[in-house]
Amino acid sequence: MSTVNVNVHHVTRVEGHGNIVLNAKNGNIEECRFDVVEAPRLFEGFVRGRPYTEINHITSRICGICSVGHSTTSAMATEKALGAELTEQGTLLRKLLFHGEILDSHVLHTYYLVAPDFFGAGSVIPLIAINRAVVERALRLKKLAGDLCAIIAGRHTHPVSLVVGGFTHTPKEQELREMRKRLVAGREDMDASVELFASLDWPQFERETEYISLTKDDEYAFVDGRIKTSDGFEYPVKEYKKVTNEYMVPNSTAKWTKHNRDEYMVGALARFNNNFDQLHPKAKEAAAALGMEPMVTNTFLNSGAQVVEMVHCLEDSIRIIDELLEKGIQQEDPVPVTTKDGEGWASCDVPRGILFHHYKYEDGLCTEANCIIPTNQNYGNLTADMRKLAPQIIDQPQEKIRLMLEMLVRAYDPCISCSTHLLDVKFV
Amino acid sequence: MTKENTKVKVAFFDFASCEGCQLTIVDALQTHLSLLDVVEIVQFREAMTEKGEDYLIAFVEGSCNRKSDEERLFKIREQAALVVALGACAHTGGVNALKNIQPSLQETREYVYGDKADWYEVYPTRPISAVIDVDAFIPGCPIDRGEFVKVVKNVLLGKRPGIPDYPVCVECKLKENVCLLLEGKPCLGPISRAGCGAICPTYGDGCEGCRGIIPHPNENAMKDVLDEAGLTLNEIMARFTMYNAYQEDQIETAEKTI
Amino acid sequence: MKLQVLDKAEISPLVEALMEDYRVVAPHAKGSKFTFETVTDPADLRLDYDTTILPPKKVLQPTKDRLATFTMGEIPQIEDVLEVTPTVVFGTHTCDLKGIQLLDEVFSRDFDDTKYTAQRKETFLISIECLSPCDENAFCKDMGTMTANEGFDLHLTELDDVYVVDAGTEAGEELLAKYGSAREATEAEKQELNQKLGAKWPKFNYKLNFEAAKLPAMLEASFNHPIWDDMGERCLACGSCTTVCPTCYCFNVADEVDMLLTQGTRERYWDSCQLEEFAAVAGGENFREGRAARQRHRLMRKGKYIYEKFDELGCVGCGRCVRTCVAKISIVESFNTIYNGRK
Amino acid sequence: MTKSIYTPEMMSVLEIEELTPFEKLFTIESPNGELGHDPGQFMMVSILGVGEAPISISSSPSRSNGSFELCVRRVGDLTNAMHALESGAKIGLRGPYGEGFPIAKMRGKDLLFAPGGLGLAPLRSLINQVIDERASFGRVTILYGAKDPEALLYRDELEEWLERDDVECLITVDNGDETWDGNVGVITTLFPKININPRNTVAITCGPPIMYRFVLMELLGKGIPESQIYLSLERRMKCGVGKCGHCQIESLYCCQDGPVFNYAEIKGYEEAL
Ligand SMILES: Cc1cc2nc3c(=O)[nH]c(=O)nc-3n(C[C@H](O)[C@H](O)[C@H](O)COP(=O)(O)OP(=O)(O)OC[C@H]3O[C@@H](n4cnc5c(N)ncnc54)[C@H](O)[C@@H]3O)c2cc1C
Ligand code: SF4
Ligand code: SF4
Ligand code: SF4
Repeated sequence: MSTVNVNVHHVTRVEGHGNIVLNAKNGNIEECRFDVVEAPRLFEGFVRGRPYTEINHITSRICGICSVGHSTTSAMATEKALGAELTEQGTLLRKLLFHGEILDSHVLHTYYLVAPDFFGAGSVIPLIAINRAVVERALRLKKLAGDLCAIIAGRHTHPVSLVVGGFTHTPKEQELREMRKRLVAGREDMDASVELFASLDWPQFERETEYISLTKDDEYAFVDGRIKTSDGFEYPVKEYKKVTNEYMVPNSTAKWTKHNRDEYMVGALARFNNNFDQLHPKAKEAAAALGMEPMVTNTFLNSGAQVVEMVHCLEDSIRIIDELLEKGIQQEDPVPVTTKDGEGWASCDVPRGILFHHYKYEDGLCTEANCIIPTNQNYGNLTADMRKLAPQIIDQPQEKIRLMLEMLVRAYDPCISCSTHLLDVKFV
Repeated sequence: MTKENTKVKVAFFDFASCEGCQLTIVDALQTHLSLLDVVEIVQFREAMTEKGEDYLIAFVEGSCNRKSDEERLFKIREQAALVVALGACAHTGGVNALKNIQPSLQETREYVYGDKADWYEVYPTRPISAVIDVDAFIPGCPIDRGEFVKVVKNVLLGKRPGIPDYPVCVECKLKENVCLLLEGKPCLGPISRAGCGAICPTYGDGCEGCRGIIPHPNENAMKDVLDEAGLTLNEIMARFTMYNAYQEDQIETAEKTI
Repeated sequence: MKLQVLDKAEISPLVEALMEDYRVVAPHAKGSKFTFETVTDPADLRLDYDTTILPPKKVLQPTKDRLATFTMGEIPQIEDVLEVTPTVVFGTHTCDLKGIQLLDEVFSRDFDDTKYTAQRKETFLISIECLSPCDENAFCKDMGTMTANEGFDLHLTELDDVYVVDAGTEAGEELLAKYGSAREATEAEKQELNQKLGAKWPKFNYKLNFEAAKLPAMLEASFNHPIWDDMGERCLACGSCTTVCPTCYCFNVADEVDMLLTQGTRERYWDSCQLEEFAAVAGGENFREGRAARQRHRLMRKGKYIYEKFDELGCVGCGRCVRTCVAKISIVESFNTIYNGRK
Repeated sequence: MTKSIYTPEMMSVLEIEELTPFEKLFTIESPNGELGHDPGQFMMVSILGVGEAPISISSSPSRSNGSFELCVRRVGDLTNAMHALESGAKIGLRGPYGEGFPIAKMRGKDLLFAPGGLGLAPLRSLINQVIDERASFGRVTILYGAKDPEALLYRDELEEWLERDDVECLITVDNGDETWDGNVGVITTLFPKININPRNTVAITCGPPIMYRFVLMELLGKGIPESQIYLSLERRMKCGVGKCGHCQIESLYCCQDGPVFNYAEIKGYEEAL
């Protein structure tokens, strides 16, 4: 086949609208790109003028899948700006909630969005007929994750009680005990998950790149930390712009980023590569079962890294609950802010990678806002991957090319609707 | 009543939104897998690749944020016997409509996209009912799973969707929550549409009105009560607009600023 | 029966023993407030509570109550749900006791509401004497409910170290004999009791500027009083006042069906005359469209309508509606305003 | 175990007749051969899964034939579902409930019926009973108003009433059309056309809420004493037996004290009309 025209309008099983364009003539790639066609929503623009108490609840709505991530990062940035320091219990609950989010999002991605490709199904629904046990396990794990979020914050999508200064609700001791039991029982499903994903025939594709994530000395970093790149750089969160260096391209409502090279990758694989040592031993076992060991440079294995993180989050959730129970859970009100003016920034490594929120407040009202979303940071890398992968598969049937490219896009677990309101705003 | 071959075909579409409502539907399957016994999903881009065009019910998530999206809505309206607005963005414009009340839409656009602002098409946010006729809505940010299931059942039974017109306080009282307003914390419960099980007050945070305002609210009294709870005028207006900023008569003004 | 006494330390064992055979519902702390909950641990019981958010009527008329189950399809069939949970309500105040007496009348007069009455028959009431007003909003003294001679199975009055127990029914006596370890009250205890009951009286204040018995006549002349418009302006129509009221019993009925639309249940829910839809019918007519008319209806029911139908005033002076109203609408103030301004 | 007052009995729909595009007449098999109702009483009708609503019994006890009739307008959940039924279906019913028309007080009197629209449904029950016992009543006059010719209920019976010499029947429609050569105008335009002996006349009216005020003015204007005017009122009802509170008209319960009320007795109730 000499001429290939792949044009995937609105890639499915991803969050948000993106198109793949590939044109090749006589085996030469003429055009290969990923367009973000999501309607702009202008979050940073319209949060200006709103009270600080609202901001993390509004920015939660950037993304329904990683709303805990946005809400947490946003609240942290506001806390930094307005001088509220979380209690120990508040910090633990945030981490526990975040584990629920990672678990929920990764189950969604690996089971609902990625797995169907390996079973030759178009979605998880026909998968019920093909392998009901797998779907039921997925539903169970997702419910477990959702319920974990719910006892802390009311629900997973757009957490309610997560506010600036902590939480407006404290889970009951009984609820935590109950949840602990369920998490322990969930190990069985987790083992089965590792087994399932270890048995999949992952596409062979290697491209070395710069991996960027948060890092911490004493724990596998999700909430807060230092920025670390696999090319050997480290920055405090405050200097996030040294990493992101945003620029705009016309075919995308999202902003692109670059650091040491022309592109970099964020997400589960980046975290896995940068912070392998801090993973829970059981997560390391899972990695071994999946045949993964840093540096993993096969992008498709981002989903493998997600499975590893699922194990980590389950185990670490049990640990956090034990810690909370041991300390004794206290009824606490959110910590009040100490000032109404200030500037603050924060970062979390959300399911899809490193996320930054940055605000300025005057008299309690937001005057400047900047949010840099992981998917955005991945576009450069995704395009580079596509351009490397395309020539390797260009001789295959068009349908196969199309599927491989879609699978590649999906491997990033892109969250396109998030990524449509990002830009480096100059703070004055 | 509904046999295998008579499953109702439904499709899901998304416009400017966070896709949390569609995710909620995916989550509804955890507790209501039998949904798939009564409806056949022919399109659901967030969760599946298959794509059919012969749907009877269209669930539309998200608000219309640009002129070029209207065409897609018209097509959906043409095909579907029943168009259901799914979630706050589709129902009231949701948080997206906050941009409509910024002093200048053009300035807001430039704030985000700088000198490249014109690369990205945008117009004042509209709930989908401002673009096409909508037969029903499922409110909330996100929607409530249980309510989604209930609406599906009601529609299949030929009933009204069954979205309450009464305020959140009713559900809040029935749950015997300690009233936040009485503790001096802001809550929009007295004028916001119920159906969420008063989830926010139950989790200690005042209602933000994501399900829209009830018919004939006593807004003056609500302002007085919020004032009493210590909110500034700015904060009171912010509460009222968080999910309910869209107003038809503001569109023209907003359009002029672009 | 002779007055008996229970040592304070005997309350927990009594509750514990009752829990063997009954669902025991009693006041528990909820944040800064109290609610009636099913007891799982007698230690959680709070007999020192001021008032609860919802009245104990929820035991007899649950907020959501299954009336029937049915199957749909070709030959639809419906069946009553009349299962009953033997219950002891422990620690009701006397105003709420009176509220339950009124509900008993409402649900048995003319047509027997089997659902309510069946549960009522299996429900025992252990009330407790309030020795001081729960807060400034209660006006039980006006409504004659600050103490009770009847309506309870057992009635407790707290003395320094013991509770004096009075049995109002044979069933109550039997409960106490079977589950409690009471002994006869000593003379000293009887004296202390009398002293406590006497000392209680002046601690309670009259809140109405007139005798409650005058309410029906006074309201009769006030149908077009300007106060209703004033209340309508302030009222948010949130329905809280009726929801928390021990003498409000209005309900709605709705069917719920399973996913396959083959079977379902018929449920009744608490409803409120303050909600806009309450009196609306097809064709766009709403017989109490304005908030003013709805507020008037509420107060008229409490002071007049219920009296005319059931020979008892429809308010027991518990003060819950005043406490709960975020718009600070007070039934006491409203009645007083009408009284003060009458010709 | 005693049966709950709220649990309907399942009964068979024998026949469904389309009266107008919005109203259908349901013939339902009486449980024990006989419903035993008074004209003006109503049934609580259920379709399981959909809900319940009060519907007047439209047939006369004098013509029971082991069944009774309900005339139903399609306005909401239950009534829509009823319109979707086919004969043979089973629906739930409980009743009859409420105070019907005090027929004993009407014997020997002249009767003036003034139904508007669907208000004919409950009145037809009484009218047919009166016709069946024609000798015990004085003059019988029927003034019936409907929105348009299409909306006229019970056309066959209307013809019959028009043809009888012992019944005076006048019909009007608010909006006429080419098929209509009768009166055009609201129901009150019929009153000048009739001559009655007010002292001996009992008037009975039922219709949409706004109609009452105007019809009452005419009736009182004719000199009919307040105590000889009966109205059947509609309210929202959830139980039908005086518990749910929805139908309250001040201290009265429309379901128990009504739906038929004597004007003299309710005119002091400002919420009534
Ligand atoms: C004594 C009596 C006798 C009657 N006799 C008859 C009779 O003979 N024939 C007859 O056809 N009718 C009769 N009715 C009227 C009938 O009971 C009502 O029209 C009843 O509401 C129909 O029930 P439904 O479930 O079909 O309508 P519903 O679903 O209850 O809807 C009725 C109307 O109320 C409005 N409504 C109700 N709930 C809502 C909501 N949540 N949101 C928005 N709108 C709402 C709608 O506008 C709708 O048009 C009688 C009523 C009474 C009290
Ligand atoms: S907390 Fe809010 S919703 Fe609940 S009763 Fe109070 S005002 Fe109403
Ligand atoms: S509680 Fe107050 S505001 Fe709410 S309905 Fe009652 S009177 Fe109105
Ligand atoms: S009207 Fe108010 S004070 Fe009276 S019984 Fe009801 S809630 Fe208590």
